[in-house]
Amino acid sequence: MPAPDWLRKRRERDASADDASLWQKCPKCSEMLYRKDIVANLWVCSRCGYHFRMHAYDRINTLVDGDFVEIGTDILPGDPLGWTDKRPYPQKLERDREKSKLSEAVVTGFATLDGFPVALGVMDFNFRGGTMGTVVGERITNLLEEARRRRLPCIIFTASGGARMEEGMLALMQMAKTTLAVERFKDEGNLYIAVLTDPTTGGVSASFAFAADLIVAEARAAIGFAGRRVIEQTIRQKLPENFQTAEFLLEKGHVDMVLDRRELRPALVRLLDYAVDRKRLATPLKAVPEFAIQ
Amino acid sequence: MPAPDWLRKRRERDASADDASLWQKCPKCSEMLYRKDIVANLWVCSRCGYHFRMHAYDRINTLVDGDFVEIGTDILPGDPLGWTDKRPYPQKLERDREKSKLSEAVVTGFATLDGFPVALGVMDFNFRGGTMGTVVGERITNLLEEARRRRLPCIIFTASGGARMEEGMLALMQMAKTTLAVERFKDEGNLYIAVLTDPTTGGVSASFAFAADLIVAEARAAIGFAGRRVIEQTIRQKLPENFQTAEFLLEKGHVDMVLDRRELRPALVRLLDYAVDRKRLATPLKAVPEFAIQ
Amino acid sequence: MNLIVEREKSLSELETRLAQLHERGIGGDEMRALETKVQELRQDFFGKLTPWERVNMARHPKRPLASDYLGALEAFDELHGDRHFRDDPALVGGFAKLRGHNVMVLSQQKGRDTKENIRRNFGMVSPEGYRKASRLMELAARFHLPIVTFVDTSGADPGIGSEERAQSEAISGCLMTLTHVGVPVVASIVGEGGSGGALAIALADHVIMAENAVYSVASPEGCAAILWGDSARAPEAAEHLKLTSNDLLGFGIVDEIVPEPLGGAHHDAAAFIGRVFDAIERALERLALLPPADLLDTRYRKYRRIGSWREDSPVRAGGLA
Amino acid sequence: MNLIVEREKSLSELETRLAQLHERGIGGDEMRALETKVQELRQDFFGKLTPWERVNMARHPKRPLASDYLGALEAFDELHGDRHFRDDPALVGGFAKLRGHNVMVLSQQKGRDTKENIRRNFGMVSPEGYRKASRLMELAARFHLPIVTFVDTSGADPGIGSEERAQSEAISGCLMTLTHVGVPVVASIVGEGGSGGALAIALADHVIMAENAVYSVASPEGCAAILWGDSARAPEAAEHLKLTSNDLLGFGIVDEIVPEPLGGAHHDAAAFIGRVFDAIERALERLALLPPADLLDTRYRKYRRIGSWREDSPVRAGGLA
Ligand SMILES: [Zn+2]
Ligand SMILES: [Zn+2]
Repeated sequence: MPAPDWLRKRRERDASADDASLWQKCPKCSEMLYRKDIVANLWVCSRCGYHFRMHAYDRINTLVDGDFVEIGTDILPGDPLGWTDKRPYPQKLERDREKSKLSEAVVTGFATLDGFPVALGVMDFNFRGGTMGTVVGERITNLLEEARRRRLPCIIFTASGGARMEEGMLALMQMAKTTLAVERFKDEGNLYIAVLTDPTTGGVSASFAFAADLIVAEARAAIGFAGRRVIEQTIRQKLPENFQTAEFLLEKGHVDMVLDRRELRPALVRLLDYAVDRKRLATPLKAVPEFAIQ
Repeated sequence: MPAPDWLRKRRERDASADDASLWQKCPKCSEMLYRKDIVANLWVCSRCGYHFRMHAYDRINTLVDGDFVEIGTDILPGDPLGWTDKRPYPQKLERDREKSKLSEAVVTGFATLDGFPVALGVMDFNFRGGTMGTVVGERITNLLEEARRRRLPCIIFTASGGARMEEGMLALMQMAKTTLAVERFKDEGNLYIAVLTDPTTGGVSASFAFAADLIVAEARAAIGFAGRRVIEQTIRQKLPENFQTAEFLLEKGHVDMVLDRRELRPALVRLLDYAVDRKRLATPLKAVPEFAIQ
Repeated sequence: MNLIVEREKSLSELETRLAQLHERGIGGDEMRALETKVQELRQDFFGKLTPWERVNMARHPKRPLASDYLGALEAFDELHGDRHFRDDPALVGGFAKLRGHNVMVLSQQKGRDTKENIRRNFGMVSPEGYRKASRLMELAARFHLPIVTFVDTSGADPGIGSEERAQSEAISGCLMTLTHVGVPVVASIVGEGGSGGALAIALADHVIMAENAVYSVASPEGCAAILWGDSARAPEAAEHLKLTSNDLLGFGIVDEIVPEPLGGAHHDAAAFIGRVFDAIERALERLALLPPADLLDTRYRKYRRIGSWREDSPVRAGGLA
Repeated sequence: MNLIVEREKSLSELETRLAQLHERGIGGDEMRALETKVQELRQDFFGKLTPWERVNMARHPKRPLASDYLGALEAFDELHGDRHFRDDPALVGGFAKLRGHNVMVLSQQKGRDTKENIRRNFGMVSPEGYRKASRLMELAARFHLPIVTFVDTSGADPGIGSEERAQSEAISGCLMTLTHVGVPVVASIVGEGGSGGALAIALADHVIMAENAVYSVASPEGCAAILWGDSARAPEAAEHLKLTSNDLLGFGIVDEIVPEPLGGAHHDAAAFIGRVFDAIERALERLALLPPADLLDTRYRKYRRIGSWREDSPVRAGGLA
C-alpha cells in the first residue's frame, strides 16, 4: 500500500529542509540532535534519555510487525454543544487535523507484535491535547468490543490532558462508557495492557487507563489525576520535580513497571507471552502496512 | 435445662461472699463498683465506660434470645508436641479449665438473636489468653461448616493473644484452615460478622477476624497484628495511648464500626436485618437455655 | 459571595420593610406596590435561572446536604473505612432503609460550617473514600441490596496525598465496580456534580437530578482557567458547558428531574427530599423487576450510546491527506 | 554471631593450617591426623543439626536468598506495587519462566548486605507487600498461571506504619486469595519461615521445604520472650517448637524435603536451587492435571485435616463441672 499523501509531502519537505529542521534541540539536556538519529533512537535523546512525545502513527510503525488494520476512522467528531469561544469548536478540530494529520486523538486498529495478534489503541497529544471526547470514547469502546469478539489481547497507549471541555458532559460520560467496555472485555479473560505515556491525566487516567490488567509506564512520563498546576494552586507551593512522574508512581506502587521506550517492545512481547494462550489466537489479519514519520 | 454445676456453685459462693468480691474496682477510673451493677450494665463501668473482659458464657447469655445449642464440645486439646517447660502443656490446660470453667478458648453453637437464627462463636481470653491452637481452629472451622450447611449467618466474637506456642506449627496452620472455611462459607453468599473484642491480635486477627464481611469492634478494644510490646521493643519508644485501639482503627479505616457494648446487640440485629434474607432462614433450633455469670 | 444569597438578602430587606409598614399600619397603595415588587422580584430572581445562577444555587450554603438526605431515611447505619488506610469523612456510606427498602447508601458529604467542612474536606473525596465506596458496593451486591447514591461534590480531592495514593486508580476502581455489581444502582445529583469525582458514584441504572443541581465535566472556574487562562470567566464557561438538569435530560445523561420550589430546594427541604425519595423509590421498584443479567446489559447499553459523533465515509488509514 | 559461621571459621582455620603443612611439604602422621580431625569435625558440626543449629543455618549470611532463586529462572519480569500506596521491596513478584513453565513467582527478599537489608526491610513484609502479592495471585489466576512462592522471612513487619495500614487485614487478605485462586500453588520454604508473615504466601497445594530451613509459629526468640520473658532462651524454645523440616513433614504441614549438601545449601547453591526447581517442576506437572474445582477441593481438604485434637465424650454445654 502506498504511503499516504501527507506523509509523502512531509518527506519531500524533510529532504529539502534547512538546518533548523534537520537538527532538533533536546529540551532537557540542550544537546543538538540530528533528526534522523532521534527517529532511529525511537525519539529518545541519545545523550540524556529524554523521551520526545511520539506521533501515534510513528508509535504504531515502530511497534507492530508491519501490518496495521485501522478501524474507527469513520467515527468523527460533531459539535454536540455548539461550542464557540475564541473560535467555533469545529474550527479548532479542523486546525488540529491539519497540525496533527490525525482525524482524532486516538488511532485504533489491529496488528501483530512478534506474531501475537493484538488490538491496539494509540492516543496522540497533538490532537486537542489528547483530550477524551465522544470520538475517543467511541473508538476505544469500539476497539475493546472488537477485540473481545476476536478474543484478542488489547494494548492501549494513553496520552491525555483529560476530558474535552468542548463536548461537556458527553465527554465525561466517556469515562463510564470506556470503563464498561473494559469490564466486559476483561470479564471474559482477555488481557488488557495499558501503556501510560506522557502525559496521562484526568478522565483518561481515572477510567480505562488504570483499569488495565497490567500497567506499564513509559520512563519520565507525567501521570496523575489532577494536573500539576491545579495541585500547585490548591496547596500554594511548588511540587517536587519528580512528583507524578512514572518513577514516582512506581515507588508508590501505582504501576507494574516503568520502561525506557527502547525496552518497551520486547517487554510487551514478553508480557503477551506470559499471559496469552497462543493457541487461542488465530485470527487472520489483512496485511495493510502503515508507517509515518513525525 | 438446669444450670450447670459449676455455675450453681459459683452462685452459692457469690451469695456468701465477703465485701471484696461484692465490690470491684474499675481499673480505669478507680471507682468502686458493686458487682451486681457491673453485671447489670453488661460489664461496663457505669462511670467511665471501661469495658471489662467478659466470660464467653456471659457474652452468650446477654446476647441470645435465650437458647444456645453448643457444638464442638467433644473437640478437646491433645498435646501434639509433647510440650513441657515450667510444667507440661496438659497441666497448663487443666489449670485453665479450672480457672475459666471452659473446655477451650472458644465456645461455638447456634442461637437466635431477636428471632434471627445465627451460628455463634465466642472466644475467651481467660483460657490460655484466647490463643488459637488446634481446638480453636477446629471448632471455628466446624462452626463455619455447620453454618454453611444450614445457610445461617455467622457471628464470631474474637479475643486472642495470637497463636498457641505449645502447639507449634499445628497452631499456625489453623490460620489457613479457618480462612479456607471462611472463604467457602462466604462464597455461597452467607453473611459473616466478626466482633473484635479486647484483645484481638496475632494469628486470629490476621486470619478469620479480618476476613469477615462486616467488622465491628467493641469500644476501647486493643486490636492489631503485632503486640504492643513487640512494637515498642522494635522501635525502642513508647507508643501513643490510643495506638491499636478500636477508635484508632476506625479512623484508619480498618473496621466498619466501633460500638459500646451496650449498643452492640441492637446493632447486630440491625446488621442481620439489612443483609440477611429472613425467608432463607427457617432452621428450627432445639431450645437449650444456657447462662453463666463470671 | 453567593449570587443567590445576595438576592435573598435584598429580597429579605424588602420583606422587612414590608413588615415594618404593616406593623405601623401603613397600607394602601405604597404597601401594595411594594408587595407587587417583592412578588415580581422573586419571580425575576428565581423564576428562570441561568446556568451560572444554578451553579450558585447548587453551592447555596443552606442547600440540603447529604446529611439531610441521610437524616430523612427511616434508618441508617454507617459503615466506615477502606480496610487499608483511612476512613474518609468526605464519603459517607452505610446500610439504610428507604421507604421500607433495605439499601446501601453512598454520598459525598460537604460540611455546613467551616469546622465541618475542614473535617469533610469540603466534600472532596480522597482515594480511600472511593475505595470505601467500592468496598460497600461489592458488599451490597453480595447481599442483594440496591445501591443509592447522593452526589454533591465540586470534584475529587486534588491534593498531594490523593495523588500519592493513586486517585486515578481509586476513581477508575469505583467505576469498574459499578460496571459489574448486579444490583440496581440509583444516583441522585442533588448539589454539585463535579467531574470524574462525581461520576465515580453516579454510573447508574437511573440518574435523578435536582432541578437546580449542576453536573459538569469541569467546574466553570476550572474550565475557564483551562480554556482561557482566567477563572473569573466562570459564568461564561457555565453557559457553554451545558451543565443544567434540562440540558442533561436532553442528552440522555440524566433520566429524571425533580423540580425544586421557587427559590431553591432549601425553601422546603423536607418536602423536596421527600420528592427525591419518591423518585428513588419508583426507580428501585421498577429496577427490582430486572434479573441481574438484564440489569447489567441495560446498564451497558445505556452508556454505550451516550455521545455524539458523525459517521462519515472512513478517513483513509494513515492520517488525513 | 551466627553459630554456623563460627564453626565454619574454626574449620577454615584448620583447613588453612592443613594447606600450610601441605605447602611446606610436611606430610605423614601429623598431616593425616589433622585431615581426619577436619573430616570428623565437619561431620560433627554439620552431620546432624539440632533445631537451634538449623535456625542458624536458615539465617546464614551466605544462604541463597530469593534473588538467587529468581536469578536462576529462565526469565523473570518483575511486577510492582499494590496499586494503592507503595511498592514493597521486601516482597518481590512477577512473571517468570521455570523449566519452560510460565508462572507467577512471589518471594520474600532479604538483603545480602546492610544497605540492601535496609531497603528490603530485612525481608519483613509490610501490608502493601501482601496486597501486592494478593493482586499478583489474582492476576495469575485470571491468566491460568501457576503460583510459585519462595518463603524466607523472620516474620511480617511489626512496625507502626504496618499496624496503621492494617497488617492483619493484609495477611488475612493474602490467605483469603490463596483459598480461592483456581491455579496450582507451590510454596518452597527455603530459609526462615516466620509465623503468619510466612504462611501468608505459603498456603499451597504442595509445600516444599529445604532440609535446613525452619518454619515456626513464632521465632524462637519471640517464643522464649512470650513464654518465659527471656529471649536468650531461644535455643531451648527452638527445641520445643518442632520447627525443622523433618518435624513438619511428620505433621503433614510440609509435603517434601529437598536435601542440602553437608554444611548447608550455600556450599553448592546452584545445584541446590536446581533441586528445588526439580521439586517445583514435578509438583507443577502433577497439579496441572487437576481441574480447578478438584484443585480447590484438595486444597481445602489438605488444610482441613491439619491439627491434633481428642474427640472425647462431649463436655456438657455450659462449661466444665
Ligand atoms: Zn537530552
Ligand atoms: Zn471506670
